[in-house]
Amino acid sequence: MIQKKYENTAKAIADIHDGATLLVGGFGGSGLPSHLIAALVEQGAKNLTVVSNNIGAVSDGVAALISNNQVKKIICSFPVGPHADDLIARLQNGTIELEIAPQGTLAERIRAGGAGVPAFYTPTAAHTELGEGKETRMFNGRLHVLEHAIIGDFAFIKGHKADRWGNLVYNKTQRNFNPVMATAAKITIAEVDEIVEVGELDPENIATPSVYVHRLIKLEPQREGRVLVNE
Amino acid sequence: MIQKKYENTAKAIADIHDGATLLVGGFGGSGLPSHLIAALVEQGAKNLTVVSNNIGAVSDGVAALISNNQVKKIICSFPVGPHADDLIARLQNGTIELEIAPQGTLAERIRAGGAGVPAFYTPTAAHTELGEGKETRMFNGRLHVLEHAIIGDFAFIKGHKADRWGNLVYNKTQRNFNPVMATAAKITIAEVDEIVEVGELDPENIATPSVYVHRLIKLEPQREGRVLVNE
Amino acid sequence: MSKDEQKVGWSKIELASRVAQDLEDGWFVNLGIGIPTLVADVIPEGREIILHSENGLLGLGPKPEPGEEDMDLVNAGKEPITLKPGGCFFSQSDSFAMIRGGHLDAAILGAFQVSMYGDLASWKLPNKPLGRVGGAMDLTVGAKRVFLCMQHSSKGVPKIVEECTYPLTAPRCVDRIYTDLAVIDVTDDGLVVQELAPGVTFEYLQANTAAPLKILETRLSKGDSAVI
Amino acid sequence: MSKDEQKVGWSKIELASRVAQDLEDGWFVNLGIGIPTLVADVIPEGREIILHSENGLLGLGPKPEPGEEDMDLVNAGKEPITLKPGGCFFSQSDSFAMIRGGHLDAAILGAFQVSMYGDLASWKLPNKPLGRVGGAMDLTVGAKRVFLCMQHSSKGVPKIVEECTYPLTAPRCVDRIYTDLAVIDVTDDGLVVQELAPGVTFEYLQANTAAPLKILETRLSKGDSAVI
Repeated sequence: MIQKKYENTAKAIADIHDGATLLVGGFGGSGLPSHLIAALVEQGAKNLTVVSNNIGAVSDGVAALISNNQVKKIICSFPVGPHADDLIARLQNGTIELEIAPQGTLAERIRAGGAGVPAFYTPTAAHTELGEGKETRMFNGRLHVLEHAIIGDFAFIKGHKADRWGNLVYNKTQRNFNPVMATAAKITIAEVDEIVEVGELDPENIATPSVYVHRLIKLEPQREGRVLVNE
Repeated sequence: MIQKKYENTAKAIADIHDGATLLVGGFGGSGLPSHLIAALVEQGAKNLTVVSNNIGAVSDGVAALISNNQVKKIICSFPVGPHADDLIARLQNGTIELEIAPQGTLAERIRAGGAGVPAFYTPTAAHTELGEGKETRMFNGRLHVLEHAIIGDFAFIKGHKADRWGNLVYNKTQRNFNPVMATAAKITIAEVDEIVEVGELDPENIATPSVYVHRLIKLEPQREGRVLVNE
Repeated sequence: MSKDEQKVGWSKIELASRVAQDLEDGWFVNLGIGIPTLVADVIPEGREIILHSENGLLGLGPKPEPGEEDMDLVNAGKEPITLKPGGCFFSQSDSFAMIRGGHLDAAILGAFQVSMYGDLASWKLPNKPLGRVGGAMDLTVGAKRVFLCMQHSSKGVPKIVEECTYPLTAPRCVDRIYTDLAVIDVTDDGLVVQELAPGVTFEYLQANTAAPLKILETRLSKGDSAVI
Repeated sequence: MSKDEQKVGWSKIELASRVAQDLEDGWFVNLGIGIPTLVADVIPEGREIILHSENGLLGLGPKPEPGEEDMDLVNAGKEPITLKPGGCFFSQSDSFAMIRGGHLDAAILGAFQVSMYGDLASWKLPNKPLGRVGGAMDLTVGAKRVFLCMQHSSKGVPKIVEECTYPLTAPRCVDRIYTDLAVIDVTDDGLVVQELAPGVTFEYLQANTAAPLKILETRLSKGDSAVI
């Protein structure tokens, strides 16, 4: 019987190895798999390549991994915000590498990774600093750059509800990068608010089909509540 | 006020010109915009390039346009079935051109057209007759072919329910090629069973956002019933 | 199928059952048109196999009861099917992203010819005016495992050959061949027989196969049906 | 903005209203972070403009009432918003397919610099360690029309220039520039002033613009505010 639920976040992320490529969903705090990130800070894997749109918007995002010196390289579109100081410091002392990608190119590269497309052409970033060094080609009289797929060893995503098979639904703009990142990792780990019976989710309304989710963690709001109180 | 509903199919398709590229949704009879096709048979535009997965599975599909000598070129993955005789005859006398594309490549080329990607690489069809003459390139030690986007002047799609803005939901496997074709045409025309008030469709469950639908036709089941009886 | 061939080996449903045995719990599997479709009906009890249909669904269930058919709930062969609890719908582009992105554990397909190297020909016959590729090229390139499920011969002509003479679907893509006569793995060492159907000898199998077959010594010594 | 500049021209909300006037019924429009966001609040009565937010929604509505904020319903600036009836949610990849595929009628963006040829610089300042590109390069390349909505000068330095000196977002992409001082079209004949804000003379505008401006004779003769 299919069973993707893990007992706790620590077990769900135990095998993330040094040097792994990790996709992290979320847009600011919305749809951010912050419990998985916290567990990875605890677990301590190093030299990670992290792909995530925003770095520094919130303290419990990828910024926490950077501050804990676990990140070798960041691929993102928006590396600024109140919690970007540690990123800036590490860029200045050369201990971290930053690759800025246009947000749509980032999303499309991840989609390509999930869809078996190794590379595609886009006009985005042509004639700009972010297109420098990239192979170019004219289509329809317009300059395009060749962009390559991104595939993760692991993806951390946040969903609203899951079922035992791993189907996911999201809450409003919580989707953001989560559905596309779910498709592009060898192991996708989802933290969700609720796990329902198979068949309870509307089959017309499943944004991430079960095939893309390998491990599930159900958040325990009560425990989280206590932690917050203890702070 | 946004109003995409047309009085009848004839008016919705009146401006389809000779030589137009037309995307037609459906997989066999499911999700087939057969009323729009029937109207186009009546309207008579010629030298069409038609992109549709199946040709010949049903009589009221693209086969009707072929039999009426309106089609110059077909791009499809599955040009066989009980109603493919006229296609075969026209291929033999050289009055129609057929381009067979792997189904996934066809879907991805249409998606690329809708997503602003002019071309992408895929391993599908490499080393085969369908990859012959195509530009190739190695990625990760595997041969890939370069495939180009497909964009339609018009798309005919079938949905279940629409709202005034043009949002669409589908019924089960009726989706098939409809959502992707909706994204890839300059003018997308949808025939639907029902048009509901704006706000009635679940915002988590809209498979084709309003931006992709330009014209709506509401089917009139009663009238259709009478026509069937008269047959 | 020749009359001679009907005397030995598995029936179509036995063949489908044999394939189904090898599908592991939790696998996502695509079934091609033809005999592979039968696999849906013979999944072993208690095993959860999630079937994919390339027209846009996961969780394909058995055929509906007569009168319960829904023309908007069909499989890749356009036949009415049902959806299992836990199933879901998506577009063709999402469906093929799933296939081409390497997310399906296995594709079970039919074949016109398969070579000893695992080359597959399944979309066009030399004597037909039209080919029908459908999703075959995408599935062979994208699925983690490609299993063939087919009659061993077509009108007495072996389908397993040294080199395919029909147009290729994909080269070097087949992992395992299930026929009415045997289960054969495509390996770096050539075609290796893993199992013989009841009443089939290795010699009979080889006589009906246009490429060299091997059989593991260890299997022969274990009283495998090959020694019958 | 210098104190001098504050004396004349449109306030931020007047500027946003001026932009909103030009958005046509039924348009799909993306609003960038900053002043463009204000446009959402000043859409003329009775006009249906469907606002797109690149984090994955169409049908962005006004800010929620205090206490009604939902952290899972935010705009591209991560601020709480509401969804209008008819709105819907989708993933980032679908959202950017919409942008990059040319489906939005207009993108209204901020700018650091814009050249007389419509080159835009909006993602990186030379003196900052980090750029922040977000969706700017996608929107400028993908939207049918690119409108800038910005202060005419930054700390007294003109933002409209002959050639951008900051890193480009995209070349030749801007169609129209709305500032607190004027509405200016980027045309093949250069920058053409379409409208001057109250109290702004053409001479004053030119003095605050580091690229040559033109104004149509016909407009001047029609008693346009330019002659004030």
